[in-house]
Amino acid sequence: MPRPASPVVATPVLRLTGLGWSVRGVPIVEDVSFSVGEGEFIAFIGPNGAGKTSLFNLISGICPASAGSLELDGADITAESVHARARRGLGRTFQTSSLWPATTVADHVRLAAQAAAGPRASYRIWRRADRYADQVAETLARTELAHRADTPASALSHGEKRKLELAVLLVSDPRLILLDEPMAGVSAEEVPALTELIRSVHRDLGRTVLMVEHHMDVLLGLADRVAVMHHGTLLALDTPDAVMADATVQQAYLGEAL
Amino acid sequence: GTAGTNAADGGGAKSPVKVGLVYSRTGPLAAYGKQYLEGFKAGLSYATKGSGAVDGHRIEIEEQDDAGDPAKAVSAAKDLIGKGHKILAGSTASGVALQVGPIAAQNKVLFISGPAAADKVTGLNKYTFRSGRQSYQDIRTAASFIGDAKGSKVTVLAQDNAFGQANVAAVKAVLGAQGATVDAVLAPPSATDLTPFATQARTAKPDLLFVAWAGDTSAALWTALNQQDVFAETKVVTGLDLAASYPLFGPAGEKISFLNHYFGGAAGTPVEKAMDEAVTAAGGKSDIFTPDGFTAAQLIVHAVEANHGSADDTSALVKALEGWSFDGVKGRTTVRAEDHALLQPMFQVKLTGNGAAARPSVARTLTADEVAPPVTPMAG
Amino acid sequence: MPAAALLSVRDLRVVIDGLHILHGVDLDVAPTGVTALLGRNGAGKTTTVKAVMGLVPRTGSVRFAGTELVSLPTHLVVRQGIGYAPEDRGIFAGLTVAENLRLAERDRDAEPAYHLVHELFPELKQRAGQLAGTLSGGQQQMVAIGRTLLNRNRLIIADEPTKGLAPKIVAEVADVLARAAEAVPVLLVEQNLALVRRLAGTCAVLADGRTAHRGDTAELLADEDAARRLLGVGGRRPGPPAVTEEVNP
Amino acid sequence: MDTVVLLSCTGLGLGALYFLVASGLSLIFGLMDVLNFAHGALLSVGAYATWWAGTEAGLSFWLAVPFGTLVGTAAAVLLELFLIRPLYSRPRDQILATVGVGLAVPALLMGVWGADARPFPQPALLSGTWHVLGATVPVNRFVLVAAAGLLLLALRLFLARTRYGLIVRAGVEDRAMVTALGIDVRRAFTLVFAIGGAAAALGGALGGLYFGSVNPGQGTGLLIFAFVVVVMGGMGSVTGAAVASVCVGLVQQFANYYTTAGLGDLSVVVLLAVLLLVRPRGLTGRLA
Amino acid sequence: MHGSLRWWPIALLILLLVIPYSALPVPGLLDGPLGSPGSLQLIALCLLYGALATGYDLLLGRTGLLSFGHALYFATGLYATNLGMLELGLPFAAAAAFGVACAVALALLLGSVSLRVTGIGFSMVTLAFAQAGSILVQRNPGGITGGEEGRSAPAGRLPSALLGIENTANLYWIALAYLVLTLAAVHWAVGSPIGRVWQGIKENERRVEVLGLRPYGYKLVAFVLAGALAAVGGVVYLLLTGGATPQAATSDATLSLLVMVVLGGSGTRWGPLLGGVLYTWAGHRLGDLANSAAVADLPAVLRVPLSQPLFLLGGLFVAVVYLLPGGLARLPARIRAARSVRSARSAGPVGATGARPTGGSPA
Ligand SMILES: Nc1ncnc2c1ncn2[C@@H]1O[C@H](COP(=O)(O)OP(=O)(O)OP(=O)(O)O)[C@@H](O)[C@H]1O
Ligand SMILES: Nc1ncnc2c1ncn2[C@@H]1O[C@H](COP(=O)(O)OP(=O)(O)OP(=O)(O)O)[C@@H](O)[C@H]1O
Ligand SMILES: [Mg+2]
Ligand SMILES: [Mg+2]
Repeated sequence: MPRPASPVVATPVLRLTGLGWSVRGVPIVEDVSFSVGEGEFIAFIGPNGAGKTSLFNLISGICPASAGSLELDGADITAESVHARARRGLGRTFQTSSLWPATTVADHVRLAAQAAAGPRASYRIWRRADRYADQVAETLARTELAHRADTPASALSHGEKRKLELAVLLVSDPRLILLDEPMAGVSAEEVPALTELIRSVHRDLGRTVLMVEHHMDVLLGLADRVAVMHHGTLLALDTPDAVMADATVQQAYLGEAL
Repeated sequence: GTAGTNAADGGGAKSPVKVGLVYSRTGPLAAYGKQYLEGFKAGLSYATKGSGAVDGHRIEIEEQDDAGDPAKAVSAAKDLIGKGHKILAGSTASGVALQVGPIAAQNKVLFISGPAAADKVTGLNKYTFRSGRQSYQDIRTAASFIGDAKGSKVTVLAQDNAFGQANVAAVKAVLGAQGATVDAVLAPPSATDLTPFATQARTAKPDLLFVAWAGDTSAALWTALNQQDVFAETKVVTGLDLAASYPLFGPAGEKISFLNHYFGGAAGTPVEKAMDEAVTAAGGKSDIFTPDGFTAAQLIVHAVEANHGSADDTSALVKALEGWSFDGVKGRTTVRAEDHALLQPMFQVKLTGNGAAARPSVARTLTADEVAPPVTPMAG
Repeated sequence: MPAAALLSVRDLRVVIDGLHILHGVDLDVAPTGVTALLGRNGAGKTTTVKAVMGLVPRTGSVRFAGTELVSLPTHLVVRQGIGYAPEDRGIFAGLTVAENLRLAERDRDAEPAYHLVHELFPELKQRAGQLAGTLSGGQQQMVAIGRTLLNRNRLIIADEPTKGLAPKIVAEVADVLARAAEAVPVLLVEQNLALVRRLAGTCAVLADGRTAHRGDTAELLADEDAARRLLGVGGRRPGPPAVTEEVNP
Repeated sequence: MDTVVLLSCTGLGLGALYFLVASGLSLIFGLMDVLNFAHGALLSVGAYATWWAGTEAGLSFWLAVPFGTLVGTAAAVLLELFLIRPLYSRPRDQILATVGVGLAVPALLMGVWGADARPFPQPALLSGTWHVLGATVPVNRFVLVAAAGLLLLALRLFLARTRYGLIVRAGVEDRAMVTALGIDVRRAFTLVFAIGGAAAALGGALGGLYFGSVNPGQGTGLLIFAFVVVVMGGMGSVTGAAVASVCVGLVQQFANYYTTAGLGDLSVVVLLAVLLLVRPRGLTGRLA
Repeated sequence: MHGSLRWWPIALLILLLVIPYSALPVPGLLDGPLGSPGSLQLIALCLLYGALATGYDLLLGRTGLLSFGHALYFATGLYATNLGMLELGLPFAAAAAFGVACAVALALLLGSVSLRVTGIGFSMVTLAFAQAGSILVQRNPGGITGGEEGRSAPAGRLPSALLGIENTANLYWIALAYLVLTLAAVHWAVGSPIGRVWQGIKENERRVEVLGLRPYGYKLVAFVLAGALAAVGGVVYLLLTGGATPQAATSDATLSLLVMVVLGGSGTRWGPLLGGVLYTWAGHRLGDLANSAAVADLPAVLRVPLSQPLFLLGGLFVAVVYLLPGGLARLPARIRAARSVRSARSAGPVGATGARPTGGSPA
């Protein structure tokens, strides 16, 4: 499938303007600006400590921006809290999987579905909680977790945890998805399936995706554009081919192949 | 006389009189509870002349521990009443007495409160009596230290809690009425550093400083009063508690004028002698609240005797006790009919010696009338 | 070859909470160079290493340079001269980088080899005062490896030292390990087969809590069938559960 | 004027007492993450041991205090060995076990020596007063302040100059990993607990001096203020606890005296609530 | 086996319903026969505390909030109801409604303040507020609380069916009704959408936020609901003990609730109830054991500690924490697990030497 060499950003889903974050005067993310178009897939690469996770924390609101601004669908969300941003349709996963250890797989998805129905739905103390059965079943089937529905998260294998993170994300049907190293620690044999799942979310559902990943072969097959981060700044944002050919990237990130 | 011999004959056959004791066997007031129980046993044996029975009806005692907690006391009282006890006694703590009293009234059983000193127990209801003294009698004993109160200045040093507030009110009522100016230095009950309050008491320069203090900080208080040199210019009066507390006054002990409910050997009456012998024989030692137990037993035996060994009719028991006057441990003792106050002598006491060597001696005995509390209308 | 092994593990078994995790692992670590421990996710590599260190209850025999380790508590195992970089890095998040390193100083008589660590990872010198919990994943890995290089160890055990590292750092870590292995033998647990191919002379492969294969690394990786069968490269199969994941964001 | 001086001096003395009580708690909480509800029991053990040595056994006060501290330390070591250590993998249960000990030990003391306060030995040297700017201040307040200062210094030196502070802090995060660095972490934990216990017992012994008496509930009664001080100081910062102790002591002393109803402890409670709402990490801002 | 297990709550309820009509003696467990007033009073107290612990576990075990100030709401319900009758002259029912309303308002106010901090900070702020309440009650402001002596409930304003020993059964019914109410409320809430959010908050609060839910509001609901249940408990307590005493407001009271919950098993359906019942029963009966002739005859080394009920209680608690992690409610599961291990062990090969790990669970 041919990809546009330089996608036209018609309706930016996300726009960052001069975004920065520093801790006790030390800049961690500095002056990052870019726009993400509807349905786009951007992969982030960069050396360890470049600020990729920190950038995701800024976008999802876990860290407060100390400079610049952030727009989601044209609305300024710079000062909004984590949950307010999530309600606008921003979903994310974490670099180390972040789940409720004693909660079952199905209940994870159910709570996510409930949360997606708005905060009011969760206050309905007079209702029963066993709703959203269709959504849960569908999502579990899509992520191939149906056979683990009643297993608590702590008993899942690493790959399954990664899938469950995606399931929790998918059921709330976010507009914008942030994935932080979804392949880390996943064994070689599980990588293709997980890649396929992410691809289908992006391509079949048309979701906008930002992803941090060190597995080059994975991201080259997925991304429309690749962003390179270095020392907290955005070094380059271009098509995969162009980025891979860039000498600075070669030197700062990839190094010579093993 | 004859009743006693009859009892010996048919003792086993007649239905026993069940008396329930709800008192602090454990908890913070356990020492008082122990004295009370020893006194009660001595009193029972004294009043029944060693038979443990009235008119052939054995007096059976069932003890329950309240650990100083009113909720536990209420449960225990209900348990005892449910098991058919018509007479309850005990209540080491005022909080317990004030909670158990209404239960007794609701169930129409006789309740004889023990060492609990709260004035509110007097006149609480028709079924509640007391076998000890009340705060008001303490205050009147304190008042006796200044001969003519008119124009004199009295300061009350107390903790800002129910006990302290009640003492301030009582001093105002007693000495204020006699023309004294009364003011108060109130310290928070939780305050541990009492030096500033001691200086406050000194700068007030009263003729009489009445200290109403209970609890764990008393040693700190007396040290502070001594260090701030309060005794040089002021007569200091306070209550003398159980023997174990004498050393806590430290060097101040000899400079204080004590009012006292009772200490072992204070009264010098034949009844006291009987009590002391019985308590000593049982391995105990007479102390401040031993007479309260002794008197409770006397009251119970008298009420049951008046009803020929039956405790079934509570009103008759009450009637028998109201207005009864008898020779108690401390001397002539009267149950006032109107509000069930127990009129009894009180003591002015001096301590001689320091620390563990401190010994009390009676300076003056006040008659029951001299220290009688005012009549409170019966509440219910 | 096995006769001269530095570390030799025989019939190692581990049961946790009633779950049998290792059913008899045999393993020899050569007295020089890198020995690789391979296997699919959940095969029991990490558990084997932890059992050697005494971090999980174990039975069987673990002989290290003539000493039986199986009844020793962990700190005495380490004092035999074993440096350990665990899978999840074992960083003390609330301590600074410098404190993390200082904690690892062990030898009373020898100077800790800070020069070596700082030469390999200059970042750690710059970030000495930073709380280790705020380091990026790769920086944490540097601390973990740095700690094993600080003391004069007779064996280094590294459990997936390149997990989560940028390709460039992976290459650098490979260099570090290669250099370290010149002086100290290394037992390396690794998913990255390219790295294994480059470093490891001999290897052992675990499957389902047992040793499935032992031998020369190059031979194994050259034999495509065996590689697929033992390492699952290319094949597809759901992995067994892994319980040891942390859950904080 | 002299009232203010008196209140300041005695407030400092009270603060010193709070610090003596809280320092061990803070150390144990800060390093080991154990909220030690048995700390009050350790105080009482120290106080009773000192009292026993000073009266029943007839030792001089200057020998009784070290004896009491020693007994308290031994009690702390036993507590650590038999209760805290087996529960390291269950931090919440550790707290609960100490709650149980905190209930049982005062009850035991009450069973043996009765519920009533016992007069505490007061050496003549310390029972006098000093005149400071017109105020008559008891000497033992200065003794408390000096002891608290020395203790603060000693604890800071221990934490800064030895590896133990580091080991225990790391051990709280991940015990297994500390052992995997070749360190016998259990010994370090026991040592820290013993030091905390020693501080508590010393606090108990000097508290007896302060109150002039000992009773079984004394330690537990002080515990709540010790908690307040530890939290205000920033959860386990010993220096923070010292600052907070002084603040609490002074505020309480002045508020007790100048407000009509004696609002000392209420003002402390309000102070704590406000501080936590404004600075959730306490004065020194260590981990919350 | 599981079929029969599902029915035991109903069987238990039926048992509880017939107790007042039974004269069965249960020597050792109770002092008198089952239906006697003393036993009914004790069982009612046990049920009351079982319910209180269940309500408290809504915070501790279900939402992960360690509050040290729960007794404040219990005491507010207790005192406000009593004062409603004594000072405002309200009839009992109105006073009870007033008391619960006061507690709910207070929980709403203090909860919204203290939930602004998390972790041990939250525990300490709640402790501080409860301590302030306790001090206030003891201080006897304006003479209305009665200070350390407390105040007894005005018999005149209470329905006559609740007075007197012969009506102890009615108090028992009220306590039982309160228990059923609490269990129903807690179980219903936990099974509702908000209960699912609570569980999420307990296990990983940040993760809940990332889903778009603000934990604060949900925690506040839990706090107020638990406070309201505690307040109703306070009203029941007033009826059972006939008065309001300051012991109810102390931090020790909260600590006892904590002990009960842990004893039974926090976060489990029946654990807190079990813990509350056992703790209360032991608190009353251990005194009898401590004072029994068997103890009195022991040598002093044993007699002195054993005659202190609080020592026994503290020791018992330590033993439970030590030997029964997860509380009594998890005991059956643990036994089952132990059994399966033993059978697995005897089937599988047995290793020659064993070594215990030095650390706790590997990180
Ligand atoms: N709270 C903090 N305080 C101080 N420094 C921080 C903090 N959080 C992150 N950093 C620093 O910011 C830099 C960026 O970290 P970040 O986690 O964003 O890196 P990353 O690009 O995701 O790296 P990796 O690929 O290794 O995960 C690192 O150097 C890290 O040490
Ligand atoms: N503490 C534990 N409790 C229960 N099961 C465990 C525990 N630790 C490990 N396991 C299980 O033992 C098996 C082996 O785990 P181990 O971590 O040793 O695998 P690994 O080979 O290191 O895998 P990976 O490549 O994912 O790191 C897995 O199925 C895991 O779920
Ligand atoms: Mg990252
Ligand atoms: Mg592993």
